[in-house]
Amino acid sequence: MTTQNINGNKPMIYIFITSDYKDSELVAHIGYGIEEEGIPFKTFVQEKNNSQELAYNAAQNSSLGIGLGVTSEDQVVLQMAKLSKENPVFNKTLNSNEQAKKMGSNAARMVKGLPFKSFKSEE
Amino acid sequence: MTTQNINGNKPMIYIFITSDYKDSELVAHIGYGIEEEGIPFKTFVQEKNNSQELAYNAAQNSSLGIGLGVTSEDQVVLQMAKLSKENPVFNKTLNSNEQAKKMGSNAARMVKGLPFKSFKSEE
Amino acid sequence: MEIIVGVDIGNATTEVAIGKIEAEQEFNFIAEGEHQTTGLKGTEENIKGIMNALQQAVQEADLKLEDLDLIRLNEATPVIGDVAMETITETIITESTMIGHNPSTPGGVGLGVGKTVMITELDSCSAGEEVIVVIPAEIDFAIAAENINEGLARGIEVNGAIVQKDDAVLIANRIDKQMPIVDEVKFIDKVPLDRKAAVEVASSGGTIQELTNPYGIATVFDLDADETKHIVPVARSLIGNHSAVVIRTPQGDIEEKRIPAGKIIAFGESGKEKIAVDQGAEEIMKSIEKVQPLKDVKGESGTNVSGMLERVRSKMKQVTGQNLSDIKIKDILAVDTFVPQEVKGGLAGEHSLENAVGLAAMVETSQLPMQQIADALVQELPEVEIEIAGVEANMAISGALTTPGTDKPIVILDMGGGSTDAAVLTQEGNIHTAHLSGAGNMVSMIIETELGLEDFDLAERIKKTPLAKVESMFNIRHEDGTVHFYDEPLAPQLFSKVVSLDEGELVPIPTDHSMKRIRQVRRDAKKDVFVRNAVRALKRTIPTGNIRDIGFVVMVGGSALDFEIPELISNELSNYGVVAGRGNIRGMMGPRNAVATGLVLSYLNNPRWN
Amino acid sequence: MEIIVGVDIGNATTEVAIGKIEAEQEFNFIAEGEHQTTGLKGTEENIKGIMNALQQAVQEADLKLEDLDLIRLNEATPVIGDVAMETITETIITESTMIGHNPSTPGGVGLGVGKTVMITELDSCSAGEEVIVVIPAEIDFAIAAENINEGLARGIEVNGAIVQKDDAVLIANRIDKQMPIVDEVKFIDKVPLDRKAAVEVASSGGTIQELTNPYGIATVFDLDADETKHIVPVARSLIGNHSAVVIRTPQGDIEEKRIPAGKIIAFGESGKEKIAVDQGAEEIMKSIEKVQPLKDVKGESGTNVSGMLERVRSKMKQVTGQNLSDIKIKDILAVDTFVPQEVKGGLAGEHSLENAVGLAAMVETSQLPMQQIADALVQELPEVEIEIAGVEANMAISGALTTPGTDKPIVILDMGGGSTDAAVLTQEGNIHTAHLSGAGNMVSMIIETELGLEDFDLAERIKKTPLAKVESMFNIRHEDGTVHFYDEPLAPQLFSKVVSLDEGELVPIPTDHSMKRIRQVRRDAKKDVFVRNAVRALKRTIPTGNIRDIGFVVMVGGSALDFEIPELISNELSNYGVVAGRGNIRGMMGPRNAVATGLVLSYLNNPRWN
Ligand SMILES: Nc1ncnc2c1ncn2[C@@H]1O[C@H](COP(=O)(O)OP(=O)(O)O)[C@@H](O)[C@H]1O
Ligand SMILES: Nc1ncnc2c1ncn2[C@@H]1O[C@H](COP(=O)(O)OP(=O)(O)O)[C@@H](O)[C@H]1O
Ligand SMILES: [Mg+2]
Ligand SMILES: [Mg+2]
Repeated sequence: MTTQNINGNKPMIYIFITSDYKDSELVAHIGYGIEEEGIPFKTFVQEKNNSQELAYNAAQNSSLGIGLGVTSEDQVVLQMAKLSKENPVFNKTLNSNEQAKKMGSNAARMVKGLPFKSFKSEE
Repeated sequence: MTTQNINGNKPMIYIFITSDYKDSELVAHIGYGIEEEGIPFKTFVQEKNNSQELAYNAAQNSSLGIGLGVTSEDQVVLQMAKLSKENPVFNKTLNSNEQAKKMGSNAARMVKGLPFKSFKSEE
Repeated sequence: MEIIVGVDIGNATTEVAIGKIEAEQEFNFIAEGEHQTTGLKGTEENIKGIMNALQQAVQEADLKLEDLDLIRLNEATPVIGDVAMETITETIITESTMIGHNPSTPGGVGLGVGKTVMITELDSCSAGEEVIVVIPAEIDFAIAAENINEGLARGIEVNGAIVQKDDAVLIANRIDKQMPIVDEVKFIDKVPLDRKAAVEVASSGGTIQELTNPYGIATVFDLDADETKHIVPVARSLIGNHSAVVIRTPQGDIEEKRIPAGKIIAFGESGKEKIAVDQGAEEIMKSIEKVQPLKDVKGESGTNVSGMLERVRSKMKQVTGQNLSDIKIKDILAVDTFVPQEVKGGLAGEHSLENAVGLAAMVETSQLPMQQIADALVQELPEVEIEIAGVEANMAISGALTTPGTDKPIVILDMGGGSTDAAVLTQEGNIHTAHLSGAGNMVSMIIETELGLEDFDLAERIKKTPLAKVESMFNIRHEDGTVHFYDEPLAPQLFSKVVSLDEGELVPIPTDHSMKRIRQVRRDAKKDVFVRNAVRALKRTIPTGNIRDIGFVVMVGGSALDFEIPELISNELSNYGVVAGRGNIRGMMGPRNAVATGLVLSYLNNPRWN
Repeated sequence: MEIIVGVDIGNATTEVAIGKIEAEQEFNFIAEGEHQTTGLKGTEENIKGIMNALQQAVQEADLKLEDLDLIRLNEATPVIGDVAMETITETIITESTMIGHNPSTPGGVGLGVGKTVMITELDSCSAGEEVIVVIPAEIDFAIAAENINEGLARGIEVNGAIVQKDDAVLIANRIDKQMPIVDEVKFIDKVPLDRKAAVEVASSGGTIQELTNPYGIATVFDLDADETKHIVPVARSLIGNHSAVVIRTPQGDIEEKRIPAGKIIAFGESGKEKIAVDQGAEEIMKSIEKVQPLKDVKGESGTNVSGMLERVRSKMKQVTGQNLSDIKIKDILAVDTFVPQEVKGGLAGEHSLENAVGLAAMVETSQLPMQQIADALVQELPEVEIEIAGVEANMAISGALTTPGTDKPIVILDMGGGSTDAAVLTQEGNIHTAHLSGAGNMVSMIIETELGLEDFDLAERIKKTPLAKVESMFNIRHEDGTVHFYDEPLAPQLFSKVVSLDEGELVPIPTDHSMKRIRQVRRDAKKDVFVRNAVRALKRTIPTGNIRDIGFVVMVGGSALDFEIPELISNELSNYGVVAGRGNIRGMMGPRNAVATGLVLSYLNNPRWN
């Protein structure tokens, strides 16, 4: 696994995705949720893998220790660097762009130490 | 550089030392300072290097992101994972075991978010 | 007689003490027992709890139930207390004149003024017009930003935006001009259009300065002196906000109105007083004082308060079988508190802390229902002599005096769940008692209300244990600032939460309140109830009414176990030169077992030798 | 006359406003200028600051100094204010009877009781003896642990330890029995040996429960009722501690004593009042009230307070040349505050918050030293007409009324650095003024004292800007809870510090106080001085003394720029139905330039056409 710490030490959330999600709206909306909360992030295309692995690797590489993994069937995992691979923070199949945006918000809120957005009330 | 994360994800401060410091009282006292503050730590013997490199590597490997490096002439560096190698938190030549203990305390206090102990008033 | 047992049936807990007469003049306490009181105190259901507590005690003493010689029951005069909460104010925004919900991620910075225009209507604006765009959820933020840029390019002075979704930063990052943007405005359709509006967002970490100043709003809307007077409540309500919107709707207003909450009538020896609950706790207590000593209290039907007053009466009827008309309410404690409520007419789900009154009431009776319990016990334990012993207050004093360092003149403060009971033993050896409403249950009710918990058990937990904040997956920070690290990661759902520490277990508190706020609410609730009642109790039991005329105050009962309450009370009483502290019955039991211990000791003062 | 200039020389700031008469009835303000006042207000040194401010203004107006037609100076009546702090209590521990410094890393947990024994003397103890070992710095912690284990193995009941170095956890981790250990006891040699002692350490995040309870100490030391009375101050002083030690020294005590701080004598029309400063601010203000209106105030020589009272007199003499005996102190503001001090007789450098009194005093004079300044200005600008225009209060009112939304009856509150000046314009058009001591400098002095800063500039900075805590190398958390991330890492010395946000710069505050505490101190200081003085000022200027008789309060001056002070005052005044807020001179200058603006406007009301 390569360390893609191109931006030096600037603190960022990392999103690792498989190539089929390269231009997906879903991933873009995860990014929007993080952007609205004011935390920097970067998306990387990785070799085929399950989202749990992707999220875990993203979290290890992220200087903030927060990572997301997205792969087939809109399965998204939110992970923190110190948790075990099998027990991530969130493991969810996303149903909409709004949900993706909330997932992004929650990733950023982990960094900010704020309560998560609930997935219950949908627009 | 090998990842000696033997203890899984248990959060610890890492102390990287060169072999000449293997049983040194100085290093033991750094450990005593950390132990008094109630933070776990582990010491690893590394290949010959300057303390800035040792501390930097220790910090990257430490799950708490805090590392110390000790090498020849009692030169000790306290480092944090996100800082650049050239700008560690502390870079000090230690004069006594008491100073080593304070350095350890300060490493632990970085984790706990508490003010550092001053090196001015010596016992 | 050799094995003497004292049994104290409390409202919440049944306690037992076993003493053994080793030889003439030689006596030892050999065991204790404790169990939750089963059923209402004073009813036959109590037997179960008594038997449980006895079993515990005999086991500890390595005895059997048959070995007991005498069981003495407290001559308990039932005291039943209850609490109710009444909200007495509401906040109403009229004509959608302001938005003050303070979203966590507004966009841009500064003060922007213009006419409110739906973003879809931006086309119809001309160059030079000053506008505030309104952006509903249907409009994608990227499209919205494009539209704003097009408008700016055409020369329209877009000076700010009001957005329905959480999109302010996204929009701010994509437009060509810096402007303040307030988002998460739930009811965007209620934003008045074609009106002058001001949007303000403070710089990072700061508070808005213009819209909280009546003259700032006057400048923006060119108001005259009278219109400026009218706008004061709006400005004041926004103090402390990081962002806000004010819209020029001349009749628009934010008002705090009193909610009629019925009256209570306090009957005293000398007359009666009628007081509206919405006048607040201070007025209620003043009225009560005027007619002391209280003979009864009635409420206006249909209110929470009257419902509660009738509830205590029914519970007592259950215990004693008396007519409801013969059951009198002898004490009231009212406490001013706050309850978070949604603001009426708000555009974004704004909340406000409304005034509320917490009321505790108490009934007592001189009836003695203990005989039926004694009879039932005789059935259970035919080989043991059962008797109803002395007055509860005397037993409490006797037990409390086994606390090292105590002496008369002394006041025992028994702080339970439903009532606070006090007994004084004067220098001359006289005993006076008083029962007051307001105790552990009221404290928990206030905590539950002020934090908007809707969970009494959680409130009890918050009351009893210190707080901590989960800072990372491996550490918590206690309310005293110290940090505790765990070897294993904590459950993800605990992350960032304020938790209650329950014997090493972390119980998350499901609100957005900061740890500092929860701590403040917890301590204030304890002060408002128990420090208040400690002083009231002392003034009522001490014959001179002067607290300086006693030397010692001993706190017993479940609420005396609290880690903060005894200190809060001793702090208050330090002004009066009294020694005050948590009891330590027999130098080892802490604040528990006072009455049970007293029951055994009082036999020894008057033994019947076989 | 075409270009009219108003020049206002304040104690701290000199302000300038330039107006241009375009045509008959047509007039515009065209520029402003501002500079720090050079020298004491009313002396010739002021010229420098005036010229600087004028330069700024003419540059903004695209003019030259020669283009100016008329300069109007304020008819300033000098007001000089100063502040002083007096500590009035001290805390003394006698006979080394307790240790309460609450170290951050004690060891073990629980309550341990025993006789104090130097660890080197442990050998001479016998099996079954209950001891508390005392461990000085010379003993290495590993050796100490060994010795304790040896003692335990021999059957000695070692129940706790008192340690000089920060070694409690290290020792606790190496001994065979869990026991409470208190460390960082600096003066270990003062620990009384061969005495019964109790050591208590609470569980993680909790507070000690036994040694804060007089009956708990009574249990441990088997005290009688009188001895328990005596121990109450010790128990109280330990409330909130995580650990503590109490040693049985029968005469030992912790006492808070008053420190004599001299008297002040207040002379009024009707008589005089003598009051001891150590009585506290409330008593001082009561005494002052009795002799209102004040004619003069004198202090007992040798105290901080009297030194300050004479200082204001000398400063005024510098300005006006009057005899000291003709210079009278016309107002005093006393504020109760706290100063952290080391406890006398403490064993571990314990600190305690002692009571202190902050005192502000003010002198004013009816002398008008402005003529010499006018003359000097004529020298500098021979082509410009210079005149001393109207009374300062009138100019302030005139300027303040350019704030949108204002009307008479109105009070102007000019909140500066050394004094708070008020002027009322009644409905009938009458003007009344008052000068009060206590303003921005007093707020900063209180902040400096309560936080133990010994740095007035830092206190000023803390006063003026919101706080943040550096949470990591890349982010800070603002006092409002919001988080700000940086691209580049912050300097390591900022880590974990509370910082003051000064225009994007993070200035570390070199104390151990929490952000919450610093914020509380900041806001309380502002309330104690300015909310207090706002009410005093209104009551003194409004003819009826009833605040409800005016409609508008406008706050101007440097302290009105403060991000919190106007809100704190408007909150207080909301009870009186007044419109209160920060001024906005000419709808654009904020709270600045009121007098300068008024000077120009007053010419227009009475122009002299060339
Ligand atoms: N550890 C504790 N801390 C604080 N309050 C407690 C604790 N244990 C019990 N309580 C409170 O004590 C009250 C019950 O007191 P108790 O003396 O058992 O009642 P009663 O005298 O009516 O039997 C309840 O309000 C309960 O919340
Ligand atoms: N931005 C600010 N926030 C809070 N206080 C301020 C600010 N700027 C100046 N001050 C305070 O204003 C006071 C000086 O006020 P000023 O009106 O200039 O004095 P004067 O009227 O005596 O010339 C000082 O106490 C200073 O600390
Ligand atoms: Mg937002
Ligand atoms: Mg320690």
